[in-house]
Amino acid sequence: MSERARLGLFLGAATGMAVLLAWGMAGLPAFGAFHGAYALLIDHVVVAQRHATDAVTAVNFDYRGLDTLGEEFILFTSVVGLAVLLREQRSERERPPARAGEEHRFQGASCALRTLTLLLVGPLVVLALYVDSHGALTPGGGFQGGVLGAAALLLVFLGGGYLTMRRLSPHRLVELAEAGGAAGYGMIGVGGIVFAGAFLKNFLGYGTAGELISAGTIPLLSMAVAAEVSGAFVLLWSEFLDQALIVRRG
Amino acid sequence: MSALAYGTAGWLFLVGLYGIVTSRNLIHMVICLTVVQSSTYVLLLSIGYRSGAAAPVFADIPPGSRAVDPIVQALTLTDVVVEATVVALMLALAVQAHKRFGTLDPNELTPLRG
Amino acid sequence: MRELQAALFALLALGGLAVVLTRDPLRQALVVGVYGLLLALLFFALQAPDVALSQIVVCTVAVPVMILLALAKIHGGEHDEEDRKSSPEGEPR
Amino acid sequence: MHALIPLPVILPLLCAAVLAAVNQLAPRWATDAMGLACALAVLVLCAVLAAHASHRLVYWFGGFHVRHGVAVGIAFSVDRIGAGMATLVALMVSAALLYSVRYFDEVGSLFGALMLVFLAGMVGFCLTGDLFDLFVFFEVMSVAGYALVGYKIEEAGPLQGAINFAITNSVGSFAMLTGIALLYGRTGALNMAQIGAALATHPADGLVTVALLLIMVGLLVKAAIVPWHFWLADAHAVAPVPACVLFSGVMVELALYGLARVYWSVLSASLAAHTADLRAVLIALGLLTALIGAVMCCAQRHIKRLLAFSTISHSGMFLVGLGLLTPAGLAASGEYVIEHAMLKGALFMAAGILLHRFRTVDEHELRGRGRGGDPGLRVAAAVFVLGGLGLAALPPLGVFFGKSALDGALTPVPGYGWVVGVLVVGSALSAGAILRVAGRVFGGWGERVPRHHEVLSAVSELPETLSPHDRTPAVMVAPPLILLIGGLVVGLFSGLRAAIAAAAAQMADRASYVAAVLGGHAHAIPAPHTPVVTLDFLLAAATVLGAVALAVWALAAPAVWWPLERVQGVATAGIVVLRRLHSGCVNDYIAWLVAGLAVAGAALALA
Repeated sequence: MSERARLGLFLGAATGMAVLLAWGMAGLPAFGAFHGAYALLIDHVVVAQRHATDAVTAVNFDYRGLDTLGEEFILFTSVVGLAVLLREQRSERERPPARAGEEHRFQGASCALRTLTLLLVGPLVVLALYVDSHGALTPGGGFQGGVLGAAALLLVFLGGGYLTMRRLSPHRLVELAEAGGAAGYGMIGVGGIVFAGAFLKNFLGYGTAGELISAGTIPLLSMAVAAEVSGAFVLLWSEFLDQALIVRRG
Repeated sequence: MSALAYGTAGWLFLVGLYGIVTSRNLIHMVICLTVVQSSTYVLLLSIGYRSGAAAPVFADIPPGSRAVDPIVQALTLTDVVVEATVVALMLALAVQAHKRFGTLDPNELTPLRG
Repeated sequence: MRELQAALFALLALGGLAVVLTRDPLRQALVVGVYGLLLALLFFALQAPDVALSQIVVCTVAVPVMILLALAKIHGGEHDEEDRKSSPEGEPR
Repeated sequence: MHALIPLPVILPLLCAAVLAAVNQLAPRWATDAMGLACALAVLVLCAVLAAHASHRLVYWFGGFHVRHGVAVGIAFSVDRIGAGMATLVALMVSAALLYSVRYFDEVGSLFGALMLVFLAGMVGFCLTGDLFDLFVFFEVMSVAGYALVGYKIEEAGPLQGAINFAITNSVGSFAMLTGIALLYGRTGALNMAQIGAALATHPADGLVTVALLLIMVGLLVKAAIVPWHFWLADAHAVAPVPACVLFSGVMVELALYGLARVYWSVLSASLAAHTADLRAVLIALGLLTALIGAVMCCAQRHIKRLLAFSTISHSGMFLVGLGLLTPAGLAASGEYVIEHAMLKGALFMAAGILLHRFRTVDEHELRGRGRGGDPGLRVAAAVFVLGGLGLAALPPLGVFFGKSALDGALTPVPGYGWVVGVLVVGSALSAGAILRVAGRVFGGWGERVPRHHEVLSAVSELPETLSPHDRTPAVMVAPPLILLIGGLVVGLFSGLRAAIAAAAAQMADRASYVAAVLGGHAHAIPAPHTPVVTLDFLLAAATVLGAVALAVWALAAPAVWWPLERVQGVATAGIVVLRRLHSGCVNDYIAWLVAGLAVAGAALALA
């Protein structure tokens, strides 16, 4: 199709789709006036039933924990998929690997800036752990904390260079953390079968609402997710980084 | 306000599609796809919003008080993760496509025709 | 609150358009970062702090890093594009 | 029994994580054995579930039961169609894993990990009773699918195929999610039974219609229904053979299963007044797909792409059965899907044997090279000849029983009797193309047309295993043989039709679905009964004769009687236009996606 024909087809169709969407959305409750039975029920029972004060985390890791299992494995699959798609090709194998001895630094950064970057790593790790562990209490949880943890390692790269980052996070170890996190979530679920009779059913004491160790299996699941997510993002980034640093010699 | 909220969601879906249809660069196309996806976040959260209600975090407010819908928020969280993974896979494909074809223009990637 | 939400919805609609119309991927990576922040602000205004946090870490860190690295690879690869083209497809297998 | 329900999803996920963790540590045979054992275990589990699902099995994850009529957690609600589809999925994955033992030396156990995640996603999709969970499993299989298609990164084609697949399917899944959000906004529920119960009290309005449209488009993109089908031919032409076996054999059909699930469990009561309109739209889409797929199938010379278009054509026929919106139609499609999955799987594996031996799957380059020789090639020849005849419904083999059930379901619905004639044409065309390939490759008949012919398309392809081979390993011969025999004779088991009819009646029974999930009581509806009648034999004979005649005509290329020359000229011009529409450019595909959505939506809205 010529670009004109394509655009014409699309614009005509998009007008129709806009009308249809408007027709469908007109049937939604007015903005702000929604009262879904499911949500109201969860809001009422979550603290009493689960001793978790953040209802969103409770839904994610408990009431609808299976969705999150699926979500973790989507992330896991994308990491495996990326490793497959960006693997070393037969035609690339002949050349020296990524200038082994060379340090790739954040170009144009002064020494002071690099030091500053490295100084930020510590607080970021602390923040990541905080967000991970307080998922059941306040906004945040394994996913957000996990990305922050991975970001801390990214700062190491910016400040210290590629090899420092690789030294700090040996590839195998990160891979194990990633796969282990994903499997760990599943295993905690299996623990539910063994100890409580249903997959992902809570089998720990709930503790006191508002305390760090409370809400049953939620903190455990959150930690598994954190391991999986930080591993996954480190692997995703380092795959792209490897690509960017390979100097092609065809 | 309803029209604005839901309309924004519909608008983002269509604008993102427009970007995909007219895109001449795979990376541009992937980013337009995230705009389409962001329309689903906006729609979900707009549906779950309740006027004058607090966030569903009962650390700051007493349990059982009026809060917005936590379910749609959990769904959106899942959706956000899906976005990151889809972007990662498609960028990898784009990188490899550039290696093979020397271009990112989808109009010029042509081994598959007919 | 209503006014803030309305303003954010309107800004977001414009932001989406801006992302789509920015045809240069490098510049688009920056625009989409701003767009992501707008989304996060809207999520805060819609009382969804969990989602807003996720959105911030994904849109300002996770995704832009991947896009920039992919672009770095592609632009870095362009220099040896010529010698790849000059040598015929028969790469050693 | 209940305790088994989550296992077919959990087990492959955990195995996949282990496979990824031990990549390059454990020897290849161990990881292959583990993957295969896991798939077989899932096969057994699903078969056990299917055998015990005559009463719906409901499993609440996290132990959250219904509270005040509201589903608190996520439920798997297993019925016989769902568990039966899951069994078929596990069977095909097992066969594909066995077939791929000699494959993919480069990535160690990662390929197995992707296949197992794909398996888990498909099984979860079959069993879940929650609308958002359906979307999550849909995404799990999509993401695994994108990586599987793009596996052969050395070549240009697979990259383009994977990109087209990923972008088209992502847009479809976002449409689906928008539809789910609309339904949530209306009902405040995600459990399918609960949404269905909430919607049943009112006739469908704009919101329900648009939600149906969006969910339907998301699923039909994956089911490769025209005009959302473009990605499938690209993806199949280039994906590694074991992935093709799964995509064609079960993934496409699963999307149709999803549509049936959403219709029967959620929307059937509220759409009761619009059944006729929806039926007209679905059957029109199905027939268009059956014909366009069949014509495009004849116009291919790349064997995998040819088989992909045959899948598109058959997907249209499944949609015709499903689109009748009767239990009998559902049962017919179910029976047809089982027979087709095994035959199509065997055909792709046979194409893989050719690729492995000759490093090409171009019909004309392979002319006569498949003659004689060793067991591997003989099996491939048998698969192409018998598979082609089986797909043409040679009585009483192959898809004959599914086809006859479809005819039997179509005739009682007023106004749709003529459809059987169109289906004969579609089947004859696509089966004829397969027989043509068999004749040219294994018989050496017909001329050899050079590349860049205006009607026949060519896609270059590299082999999937290193270096050419003059022997076919036994693991590549056994699975297609087993699937071929299975696909040919499975319809002969007299219990199969009755079991599928009962399963379809169970699935179409929304009231008892709601009762099983949310509590309550409902009377089961009776199972449809469609006996094989003489007409079925006549139609099947017409299809087989048509297919054989077409193949002979294509191979012999006789001089055309002059009045037909005009017709032939017009047909060729039509095919050229059709082929030009399959441009390989994803921008076009998205434009078609939106156009199809708008037209289907307009038809539903104005009817």
